[in-house]
Amino acid sequence: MELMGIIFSNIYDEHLGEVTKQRTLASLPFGGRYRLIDFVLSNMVNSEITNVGVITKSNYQSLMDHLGKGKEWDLDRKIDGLFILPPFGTGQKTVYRDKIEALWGAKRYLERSNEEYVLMSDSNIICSIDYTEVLKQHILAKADITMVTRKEEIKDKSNIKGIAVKTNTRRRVTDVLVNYNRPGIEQCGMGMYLLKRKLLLELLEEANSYNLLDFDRDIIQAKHKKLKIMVWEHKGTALRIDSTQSYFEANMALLDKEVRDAVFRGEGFVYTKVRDEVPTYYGRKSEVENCLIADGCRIEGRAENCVLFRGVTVAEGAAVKNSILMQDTHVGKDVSLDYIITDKEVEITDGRMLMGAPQHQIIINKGKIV
Amino acid sequence: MELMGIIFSNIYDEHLGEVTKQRTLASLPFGGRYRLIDFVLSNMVNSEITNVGVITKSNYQSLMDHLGKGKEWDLDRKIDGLFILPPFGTGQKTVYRDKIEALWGAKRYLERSNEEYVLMSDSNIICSIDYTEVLKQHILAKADITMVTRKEEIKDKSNIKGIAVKTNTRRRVTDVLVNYNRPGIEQCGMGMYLLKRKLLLELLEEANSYNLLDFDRDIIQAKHKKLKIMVWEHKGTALRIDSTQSYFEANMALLDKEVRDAVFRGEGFVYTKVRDEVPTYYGRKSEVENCLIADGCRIEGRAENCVLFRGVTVAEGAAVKNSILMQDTHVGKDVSLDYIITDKEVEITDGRMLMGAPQHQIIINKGKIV
Amino acid sequence: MKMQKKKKCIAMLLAGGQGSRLGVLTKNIAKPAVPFGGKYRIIDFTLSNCVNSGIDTVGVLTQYKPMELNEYIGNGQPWGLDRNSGGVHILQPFTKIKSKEWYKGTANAIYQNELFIEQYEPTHVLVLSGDHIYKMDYAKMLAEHENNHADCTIAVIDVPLSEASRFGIMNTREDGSIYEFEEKPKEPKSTKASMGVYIFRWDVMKKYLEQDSKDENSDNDFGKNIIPAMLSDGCNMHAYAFGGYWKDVGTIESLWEANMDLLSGDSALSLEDNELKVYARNYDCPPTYIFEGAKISGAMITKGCEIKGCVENSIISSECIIGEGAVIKNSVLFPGTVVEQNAEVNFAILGTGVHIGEGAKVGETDFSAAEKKKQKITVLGSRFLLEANGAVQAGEMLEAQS
Amino acid sequence: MKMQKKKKCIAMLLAGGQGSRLGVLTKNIAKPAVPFGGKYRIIDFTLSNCVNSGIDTVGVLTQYKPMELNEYIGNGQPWGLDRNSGGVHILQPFTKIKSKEWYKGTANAIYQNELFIEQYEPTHVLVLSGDHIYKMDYAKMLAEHENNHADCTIAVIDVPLSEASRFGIMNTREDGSIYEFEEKPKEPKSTKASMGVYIFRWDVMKKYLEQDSKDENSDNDFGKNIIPAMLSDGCNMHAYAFGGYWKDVGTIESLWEANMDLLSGDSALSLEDNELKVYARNYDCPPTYIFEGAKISGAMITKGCEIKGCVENSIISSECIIGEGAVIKNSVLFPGTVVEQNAEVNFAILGTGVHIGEGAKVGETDFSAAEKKKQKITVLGSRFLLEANGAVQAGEMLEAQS
Repeated sequence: MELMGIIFSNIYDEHLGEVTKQRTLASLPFGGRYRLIDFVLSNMVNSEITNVGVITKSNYQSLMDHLGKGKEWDLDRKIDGLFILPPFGTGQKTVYRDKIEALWGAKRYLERSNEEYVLMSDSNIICSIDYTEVLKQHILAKADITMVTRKEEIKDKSNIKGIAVKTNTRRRVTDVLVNYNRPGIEQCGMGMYLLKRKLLLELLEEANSYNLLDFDRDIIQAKHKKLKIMVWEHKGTALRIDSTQSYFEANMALLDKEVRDAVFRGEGFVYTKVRDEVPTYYGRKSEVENCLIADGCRIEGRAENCVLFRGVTVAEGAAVKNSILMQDTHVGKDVSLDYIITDKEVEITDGRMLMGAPQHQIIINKGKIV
Repeated sequence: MELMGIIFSNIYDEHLGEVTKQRTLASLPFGGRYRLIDFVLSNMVNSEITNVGVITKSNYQSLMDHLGKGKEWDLDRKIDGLFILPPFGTGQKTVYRDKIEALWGAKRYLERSNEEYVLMSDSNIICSIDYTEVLKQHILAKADITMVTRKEEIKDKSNIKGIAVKTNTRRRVTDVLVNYNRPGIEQCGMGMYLLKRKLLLELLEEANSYNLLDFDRDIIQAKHKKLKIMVWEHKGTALRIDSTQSYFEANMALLDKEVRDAVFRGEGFVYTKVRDEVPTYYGRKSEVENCLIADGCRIEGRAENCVLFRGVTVAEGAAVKNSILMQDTHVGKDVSLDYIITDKEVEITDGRMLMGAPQHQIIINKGKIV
Repeated sequence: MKMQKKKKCIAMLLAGGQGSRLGVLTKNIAKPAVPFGGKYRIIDFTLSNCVNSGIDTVGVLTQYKPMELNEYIGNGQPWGLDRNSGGVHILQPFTKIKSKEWYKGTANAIYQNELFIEQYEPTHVLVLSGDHIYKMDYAKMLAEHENNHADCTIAVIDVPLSEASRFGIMNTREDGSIYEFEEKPKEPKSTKASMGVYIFRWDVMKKYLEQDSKDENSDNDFGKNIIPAMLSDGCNMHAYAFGGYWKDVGTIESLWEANMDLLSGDSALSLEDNELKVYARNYDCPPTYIFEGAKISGAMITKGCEIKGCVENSIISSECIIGEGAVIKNSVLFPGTVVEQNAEVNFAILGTGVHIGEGAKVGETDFSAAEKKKQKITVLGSRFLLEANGAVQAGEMLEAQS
Repeated sequence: MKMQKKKKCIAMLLAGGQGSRLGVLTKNIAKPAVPFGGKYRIIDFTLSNCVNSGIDTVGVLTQYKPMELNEYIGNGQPWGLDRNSGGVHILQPFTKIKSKEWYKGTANAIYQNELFIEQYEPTHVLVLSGDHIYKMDYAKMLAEHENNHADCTIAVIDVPLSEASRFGIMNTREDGSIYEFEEKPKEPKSTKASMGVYIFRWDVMKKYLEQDSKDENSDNDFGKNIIPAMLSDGCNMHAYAFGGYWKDVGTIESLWEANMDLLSGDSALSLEDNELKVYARNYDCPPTYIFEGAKISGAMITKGCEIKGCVENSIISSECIIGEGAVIKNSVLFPGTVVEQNAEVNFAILGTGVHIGEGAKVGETDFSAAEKKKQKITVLGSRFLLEANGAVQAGEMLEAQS
């Protein structure tokens, strides 16, 4: 009852291209049976957070379908629970442009909540974190804001607006670098901030009156001397999704047992929408190796180095390699696929051959028949 | 499983003025503890409808707060249940203008539903109807569309876009009058239509390709010869809310036992959001007569011919007459009110005197301190 | 295949008592399901306390007339206890491999449900009774329990010394640790009465329950057996002082008094306080209608009623009808009670669905005489029908013909 | 104060059987809670049938080892049965005024819960067993029941004449009305076997239950007492012919066969068919991972597994681990089973959490010999540990040391 959660569902959509055209980044399918938001939402639930607001902007029908009444996360509660916060919240006439405006739209919700602290998070990082630990450190260090960071190698091609920080030996932030792009290993922000709810409201009020928009730049960077901003370093595995390439690589990383164990067997379960699929059937002639396979598939052909989502079928004679096939993809007879990402409900007709490359996967849009 | 429901939450908002400025018509408080939508939604639930879509347009945060996860209506279901349909549903870029566009936005939801029939309804009529009876007649009469009507007296000042119909002896619609304004008793449409889901989708498809907007004019009126449109006449009580005056009168009508019994003791319970209020406390000096009083009030003064919503307080020495006090209105000491409508969380400070008139109630906006 | 999440503290609510001292009021329902305060049942207070204290897993131990209690609790939704992991569970006795055992004492009831507790791997178990009216934040007690590293913490309330011999009394040292427990002592050494609210470390409790189960001479009761055994073994046991309103409503007198306490302007049991809200199952009925000519003074009335007569210093539950000229004073009406016109009721508890005919009299209805002395409470069991102009004497307790 | 809505038809599911013929598999759990088909429990089929037939009120009658079944059913959410009005309710025996009665026969179990049924004022009551595997739309049966104005309708399935003497056989007239019921007749007159699925008019059923309860010589059983009594009184009783897959999984053999039926390309029990979907409680675990070098052929594997070895013609439940070089053939693995490397399993059912050590052998693992004749099924109870290189002979049934 001390900590509430806020999740941004739409930040960074534009970096993912086709796969986020009809959905929020938060509802992007991942890892065979999940959507990206499942990870941060499950982390919150596993950290005993029972009041979560999901800030939406556009394209959120698929997100609403996925979250439903919040039952799977045990958030269909009489008191608190899961709240989808539509745009135009607090008397706004236009959709928000950046995080501060997004939070401003959720002002009424923040005001009506009772928790002392807020944990805000983006939805594009796959990891397992116990936020109660972050809170413990936050209280112990008497911090104003605690940001979750991770030592990451910054590549010069990085196309995301990142934030990197320097700290003193007591983990207090001493310098903040926004849009940092110089290669090297840095303490990088994971888009997760913990602070008092009242402080957040004050900061929003102030930022709003100066018409400031960017939480990282206008609050974290601008105020890091005035406020005591501390770092909580996440030392475990984390997969950051900020481009199609990193989306592909993060899925493929799950074929490694260590990554799977870190992500799925961490602080608690990862919850997701239940589809009531039947178990997967492997035909008499199927050949499957190094694959992550969800329930509800029917595999008669060959699959190698793949992530297969719920309800995928691979017909006899087909060979699928190094590919991600989202929910209800149907692969016809004698099809050959290599480095392909199919969105939901794609059909690959008999005999087709499609080949991408390790650095350039071919994406087939939702519902296409190829 | 045969019948699904669609509720329009925003139609006619503009006729109600101040009280629908910050909320949909559907979420307008009514009768001490209800919102308008409770009546049509409860009718649906009591008619064994378990799949209901609520079409929203704007200002729907209060509606979402009220409906929550649908628990109170037993619609927080794993299979089907209650769905809030946000604007911009099916790839729309602008909010809808009229009913056909609104339904067009809900096309995907309609397509994915399994029920054979749809019952569509506005949310501005208070009545108790068993829709299974409407369905029975619809099937028996082999109708294409059945519309629920009621004999009503049309006054020339009526400011609503009404629909009136003429029928033959077998209740088939033979003539349709849109925006009908001539005084007299007519068979008036109650904004409720029952038809096959597939037929509705076909009609929408056709209307959309001709860019038609008005369900009453472009479908019911235009097609009443081609389609078999039948009337199901509701003979019981019904309160239509289409202006501030009719809103006031409908609330006051509840002080009549016959109206109350017709509305509240009809086909089933009227469900609403649970507030967990304490019982109402009547002070040693309270004087209360001819009032409808919800739970959670504290009355120390005098109340006569009033509807008091949950959490209202009337201090000692105050006298409230012919008024509607919405949730959490506080009436100070020695206040005198007559023909007043207070919105939620209004505070009338000690000693004030406010007087409206039978045909002109004074409305105090939400949260105001007077 | 772990089904449940680990919980720090779960609650076990003892709702099994037969409640025979409530007579006709518990003829068909378990005591915790008895209506209270107009829109509550007795158990609402304990369940709401759990929820308000952040405890989301509650086992309700019941075997006596559980039907209505089961229905009332349902899926736990009214208290927000409809959880995937945890939530409220009714625990009735079940068939073991060889024996079919009903619950014996309170300790045995918990012991029989050891497996239920184990699946949540709790560090602590909160043991509660289902027949007390109070609002309490158990989280504060739990914090003190943890700070003291106690094996068991027992909530106590200060009672007047003159009444202390009616309670189980805890004798404590200065640091709050308990050195002695006396059940209804003739010469009480302290005024700290046990409220029947215990927090145990589960590993310790388990050990003592197992030990106790093997003792054939034991009554398998917390107060009589478990607590004394722990004390004599030198377990670390503390008293937690609770300062608010607390009332055992096990008798007709105390049930009536607790209801009347709600009407005394500044009741310590502030229902309106949102900090520790009391939740109850909601029944869908319209607001209450007060007719012209009705007279209400110092009363609590909940929804769904129609009042034409006079109501004074009384509690009226939902869907009651009070006819013209009827007078209700100093009474508690359970849901669905009808009092026909010109009937008079004073110092009474009328059970669910009681029907008082026209002009009938219940209790001492010479009102001016009744004001002068404390009256005996008249009780009519649920669905009792009193014919027109009938009379029930003060202090009588009658049940409906079946 | 009516709590429940009136329902046209509610279901009463008899889940109380001790299931002793399933041996070690039902040592700690009730038969309906036994895993089936990789991700289901036996009861999922009946509960899903109810939901798919529009029946939203189900009473589950249980008294034997209800713990895990209770936990599994929980608030009914997995089947959409977490309803405010109706939903799924576990009905255990409870204390009546004077006697403490456990359920006797099937009819007595229902009779003891008469009050539960009454509160929904149902027109019809559907009586079901919790140990059959089938997908059925009861709504169609109910429609026929109503069209026939029947007092009771009994679902029947056509069985081979040679097997008919193992079943309760309904002898019917041309219009489907039943004139005779024979329990396991030596010379069956028809091949219409009762499926243990009955729809009764509640008013009629109630009368016969009351009558039966007074007969001290009665076994209080539907098949033995109620149905014959109704027939001899000339009640209007009809048979409803069901054409789909139906299997009583009361024995090890039939349980194994029903699992294997799922693997036969065109099983009549099409799980994938969305028309009558089978719901089950969901456990949160990641997708299954198939390692390089694994060989899978004709198998059903659900989520959370890690497969390195060879799986052929088998059903693997969630969170199983199959080591390198291990071979699983013609077997059913319950959840959480671990088979270490190079171990071999053939024609076996391995209970929940069984652990087979490296190189161990279960059942006839001379695979080429085993193919030639039908093998006896080997069964290991839940949490059985087989040490490395250990062996369990074909047809053995072993339980874990406790």
